[in-house]
Amino acid sequence: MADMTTRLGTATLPNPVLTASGCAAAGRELHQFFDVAQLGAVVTKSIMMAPRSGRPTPRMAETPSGMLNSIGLQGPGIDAFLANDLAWLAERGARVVVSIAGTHTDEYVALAAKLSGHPAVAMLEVNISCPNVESRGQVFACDAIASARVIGAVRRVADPLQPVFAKLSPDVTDLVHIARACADAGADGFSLINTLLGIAIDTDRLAPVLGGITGGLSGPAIRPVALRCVWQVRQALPHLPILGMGGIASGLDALQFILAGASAVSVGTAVFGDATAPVRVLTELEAALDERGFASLADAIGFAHLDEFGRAARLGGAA
Amino acid sequence: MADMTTRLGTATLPNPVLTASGCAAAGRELHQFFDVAQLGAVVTKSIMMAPRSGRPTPRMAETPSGMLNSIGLQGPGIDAFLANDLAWLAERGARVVVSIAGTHTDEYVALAAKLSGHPAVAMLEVNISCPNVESRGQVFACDAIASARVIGAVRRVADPLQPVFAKLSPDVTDLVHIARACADAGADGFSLINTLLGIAIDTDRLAPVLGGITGGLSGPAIRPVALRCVWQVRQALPHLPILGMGGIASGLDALQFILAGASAVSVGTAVFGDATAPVRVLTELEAALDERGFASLADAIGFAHLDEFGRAARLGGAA
Amino acid sequence: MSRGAVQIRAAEILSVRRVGEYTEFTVVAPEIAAGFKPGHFVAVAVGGERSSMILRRAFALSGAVARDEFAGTIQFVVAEHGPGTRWLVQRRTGETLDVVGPLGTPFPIPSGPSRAVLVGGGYGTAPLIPLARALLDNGSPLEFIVGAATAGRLYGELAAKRMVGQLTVTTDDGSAGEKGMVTDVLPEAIERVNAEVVYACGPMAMLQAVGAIAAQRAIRAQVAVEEAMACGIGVCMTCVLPVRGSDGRSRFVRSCVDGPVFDARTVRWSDVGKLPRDLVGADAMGGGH
Amino acid sequence: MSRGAVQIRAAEILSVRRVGEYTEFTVVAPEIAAGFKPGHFVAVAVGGERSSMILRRAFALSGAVARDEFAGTIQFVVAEHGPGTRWLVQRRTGETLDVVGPLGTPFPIPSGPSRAVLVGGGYGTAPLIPLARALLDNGSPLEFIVGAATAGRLYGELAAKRMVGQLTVTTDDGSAGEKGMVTDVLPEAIERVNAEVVYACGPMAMLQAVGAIAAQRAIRAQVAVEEAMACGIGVCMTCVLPVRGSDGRSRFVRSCVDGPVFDARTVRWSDVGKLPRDLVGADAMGGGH
Ligand SMILES: Cc1cc2nc3c(=O)[nH]c(=O)nc-3n(C[C@H](O)[C@H](O)[C@H](O)COP(=O)(O)OP(=O)(O)OC[C@H]3O[C@@H](n4cnc5c(N)ncnc54)[C@H](O)[C@@H]3O)c2cc1C
Ligand SMILES: Cc1cc2nc3c(=O)[nH]c(=O)nc-3n(C[C@H](O)[C@H](O)[C@H](O)COP(=O)(O)OP(=O)(O)OC[C@H]3O[C@@H](n4cnc5c(N)ncnc54)[C@H](O)[C@@H]3O)c2cc1C
Ligand SMILES: Cc1cc2nc3c(=O)[nH]c(=O)nc-3n(C[C@H](O)[C@H](O)[C@H](O)COP(=O)(O)O)c2cc1C
Ligand SMILES: Cc1cc2nc3c(=O)[nH]c(=O)nc-3n(C[C@H](O)[C@H](O)[C@H](O)COP(=O)(O)O)c2cc1C
Ligand code: FES
Ligand code: FES
Repeated sequence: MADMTTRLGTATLPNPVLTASGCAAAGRELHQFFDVAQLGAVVTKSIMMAPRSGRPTPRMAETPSGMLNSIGLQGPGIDAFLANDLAWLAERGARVVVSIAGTHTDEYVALAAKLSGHPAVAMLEVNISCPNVESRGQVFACDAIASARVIGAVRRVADPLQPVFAKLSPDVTDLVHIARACADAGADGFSLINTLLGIAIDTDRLAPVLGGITGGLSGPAIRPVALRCVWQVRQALPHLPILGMGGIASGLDALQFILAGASAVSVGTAVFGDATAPVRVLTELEAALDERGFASLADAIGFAHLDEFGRAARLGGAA
Repeated sequence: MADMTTRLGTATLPNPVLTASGCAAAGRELHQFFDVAQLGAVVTKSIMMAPRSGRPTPRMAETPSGMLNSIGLQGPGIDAFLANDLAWLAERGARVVVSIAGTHTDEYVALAAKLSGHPAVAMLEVNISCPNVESRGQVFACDAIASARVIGAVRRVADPLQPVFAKLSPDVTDLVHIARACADAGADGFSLINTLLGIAIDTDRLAPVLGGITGGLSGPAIRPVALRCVWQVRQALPHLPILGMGGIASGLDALQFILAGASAVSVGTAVFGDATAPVRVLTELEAALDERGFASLADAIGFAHLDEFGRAARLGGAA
Repeated sequence: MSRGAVQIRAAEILSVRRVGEYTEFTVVAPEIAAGFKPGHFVAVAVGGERSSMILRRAFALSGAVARDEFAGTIQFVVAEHGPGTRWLVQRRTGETLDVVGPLGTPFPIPSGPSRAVLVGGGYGTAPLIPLARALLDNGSPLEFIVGAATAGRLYGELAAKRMVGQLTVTTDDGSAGEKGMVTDVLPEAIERVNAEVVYACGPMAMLQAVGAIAAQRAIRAQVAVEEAMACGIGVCMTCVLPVRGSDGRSRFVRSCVDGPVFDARTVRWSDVGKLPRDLVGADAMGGGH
Repeated sequence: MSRGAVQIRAAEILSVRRVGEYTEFTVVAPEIAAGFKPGHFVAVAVGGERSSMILRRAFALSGAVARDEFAGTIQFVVAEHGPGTRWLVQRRTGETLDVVGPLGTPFPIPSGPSRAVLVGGGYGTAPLIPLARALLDNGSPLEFIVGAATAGRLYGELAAKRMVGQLTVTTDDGSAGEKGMVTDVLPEAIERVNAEVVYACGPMAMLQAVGAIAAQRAIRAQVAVEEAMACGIGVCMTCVLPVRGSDGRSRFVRSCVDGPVFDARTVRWSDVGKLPRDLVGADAMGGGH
């Protein structure tokens, strides 16, 4: 059986399948379906300093092989999160990737500081797909300078043992340019991708379906875009690990991301249709690697970029 | 029955349902399924000055509710197009939107000049999702200045009776910025949207599926993104008409685009699954408008942007 | 790992029956039947393998028979609404469904007898049938009101009639029972049975009206709401309602786990679909998704 | 409006039959049957309503009976390959399929007798069965070679045997007929019947080898290829092969309308999946999609 261990910067995870931020709350609800400590890690819903109500309903619209959401980062705020959610995850022995969000750089910094030293926190995922109040509401992730500023500031205050991953938006002209800016600012890796901005119109009400008008598109529909983003960033910055996501619902979907250059994957929207999707994806991925003669997950990461010689060298050990 | 007439700049079409460039060749093959003169117009495959071989195979990958294509603008060149395709369409009495593509501004200009004065040409659609050889292969549509340069140059030489529509790519940070630049350069309207850049990995061959590695994602999967683009451009530039497209497969899909602000729609990928899709969409759209009490298509254009007062005023004439 | 809901990937359809405009399913799902309480719902996958419909559809359980580990069954009722329910109503006996349940917080049932009125609108009567049975088992005197827009959209009148003597049927168009709405006859029913509590399930506007009538009489109303749900298990936050908490402050609360049954007094009906400024965390809003 | 292919949205499945590892469909499609010639294919929608699989799947017709306007049927054979064919092989008699056809350019059939060898690999034998019938009707002497990787993947040996005395069966693993490949026995078959032409359908590598053997003997090979197709009707340009034209210049040619049957000599087999520099318009490439 293939060695499934993976490394995301300084964090080593027993396997490469994680939940996706906002698609698993803080793991508690999924625990009735499987033991969340089985996963590579639980990625928690993006947390902010203060409690947030989120947007008015309707908050979702199903679309072909996908869905739009406009939750608006509803959450209890960092203190309640630490006391309830993180404590619960720590008790269960789960590894945790904490996703943090803010409306200005200082909020991200304060969150990173609060999380410093917490032993259950394997990594920080910095959700920069948030409107920057200091820049007329432009989303951080759409601007290289704003992205780099947040990532740099977080990296400086964050626990040195907690890798800092920048979660990027695909809604940009030049993803690699943003990724490079984050890398230069000290990002230890990338989470790719957040949702795509979309709209659905209700043809009965003759108005947008969502309370928030626009929403984030996720699910299998966006998988080709997500794979392209992983491919491009891997190509440009091969030394930095990628947590890939976007429409993963099976082990072969996950394998596509690994082959394109991801070191681990998050299973998001698929959980809504099948609560056990993360563990199922893990089992299927393991089998898929075995069938293809990979001795380890590490051997498969980025394999689709290799030319014939590189392939032969990598698979050298295999049958 | 609702009046289906629509106006795209100076062009008036009997109805708002068109084919999409690259998804109907030049109409001839579809003519065995329905009379192409029934459509608002036939939008032809993007044509360039010289014959083009297109990319090596495989050229497509099916993805969830979508597909990737990497055709690479295979085509016979403008002279053969005029002699064979356009002549055939003119004979059938079909209205034609000619999509033109180029690798530098001069090529677009030359194409517009060749098409000037041709009575069957109702409109030009300028496909600027092409690599600009004068700018290290950056796609025109990803750069406001390059986009505006092409559109301005085409508008200057094109037949004044032929509206010039800029076909934009969704793969940009700020679509409205690009649209505005095109509008300032003289665009008579917009075609929204071209495909999204994507990748699929073959998990048996452990390599990208497509010969061209990346491809363009189309089909129902991208509909929410397409609707968002139409919504944004309509909001920013309400005086300019939009030809909407991206995953339209039914009359209600088309209605979503109309309500979001499109004056007409192109049916692309849906043709591959159902050759009669364009005429079916037209029939269904007509019925949907009637059911909702719209006296005309024009009344429905952009309806989802209206507030309560605007709605009441627009629907005033209806039951 | 705590046990709550279970997923049955291939639950056999034991019967499919047309009931008026509805389709009633009986499905083999022993683990779900075992945990069933009135008010629970199930989430059913639709469209088959490789469907473009990626989310489950929610249906209130209209009954469950927890025979044994192999034969326990559940029942629910489907109104054809959009493509997901259209696919469902075309299923046939012997085929299988992928079902998750039991989900949600069920109706609170007093430990002793309690005089109650049950009010069902359309297929909303479905969860009230097993609720009535449970209340009757407690020795509770009941009134049952079953309403719908038109006769074909009534559900469960026969079952209700068989269990409870005091059944009132209403239809908006008068095609069956009394012409009018369930809320027209609710005050009298409350008086007749001298009700301590009203249980209701149906459209949101009906629940709000039922809540108001109960409030006027200073009795409780326990109502089962219906909000669009992406996950049904509490992880996505799509299904929220503005609900007043015991601390007096209102929050967006998940109807899939904290509901679908709510005390009607706590729901801020007029603010559904809005963002009331006094909601906890409303001050922090401004964007982001 | 010219008439060619037709779309039948609800073509009834008259029978579904397992044949070795394949599934053979007989479907009511009078308008398709009426236009059928050997080499034609159909494009079948898969996954049902709201499927995430938006493209049709192509299958060569293995026969057609053009009885009358109501009863004409077509036949094709499906090998389970991925999700689309998996869905198809689960269909049952009485259900309907959405089918477009007849599509493609069929095998050229000489007006008089012509000595021929037919070579089928796997389900590639399917279109050769009606072709053999047509050639026999012409009074053509035939040799038939049917091969596959293993016995279960042979198709049509019985039908072939019944029609043509001279049948050779090969399997790579020797589980049926001679151990080896169809191309091992092709030269002898050509000699036995003193063939003027070879007809073949099967995997690309087999077709290339058949073409080479025919070319060595200076006889023609008409081969039916299989390229991934998005539209099947000639509008999308996904299904192209590099083919040498009568003007000596090569172009990417659509296998769905200009094929799937090609004269093997004109196909540039070694350049399939490549972009040969001498292709018309290859000089203009550099990007764009
Ligand atoms: C707790 C609960 C119990 C329910 N009980 C029943 C029942 O017993 N019988 C019954 O017929 N229906 C019931 N519904 C409603 C049922 O879930 C919807 O009619 C169904 O989801 C519509 O799916 P569709 O594909 O046919 O329609 P579409 O409108 O195409 O659905 C599109 C999306 O919107 C969601 N959606 C649409 N309408 C509703 C709705 N009214 N409520 C929730 N989500 C919706 C769907 O789940 C889907 O994700 C219940 C809903 C909830 C939340
Ligand atoms: C002209 C022609 C005739 C054919 N005749 C037959 C036949 O008689 N019997 C039979 O079993 N199969 C036949 N095939 C192959 C058949 O079309 C594919 O096996 C089928 O499309 C695979 O679909 P899938 O969803 O099961 O597999 P997937 O691999 O999941 O399909 C994904 C996509 O790739 C395309 N694709 C995958 N493999 C092929 C292939 N080999 N050829 C073309 N497209 C492919 C599919 O159409 C689909 O769009 C024929 C193909 C062509 C082009
Ligand atoms: C309901 C919902 C809520 C989400 N919330 C967050 C969030 O709070 N923070 C974040 O970084 N991403 C959030 N996402 C994005 C996912 O983490 C993920 O990047 C995206 O959905 C693509 O993966 P998927 O297709 O597997 O869902 C959310 C997605 C969904 C569907
Ligand atoms: C096979 C294929 C070829 C295409 N070729 C072109 C083209 O030549 N020029 C162009 O502007 N758009 C081209 N497009 C994009 C479509 O015109 C359309 O913008 C896009 O596919 C979205 O619409 P749809 O989802 O309805 O297909 C092509 C799309 C496909 C699928
Ligand atoms: S539906 Fe996901 S939290 Fe309720
Ligand atoms: S499959 Fe579309 S042109 Fe051949």
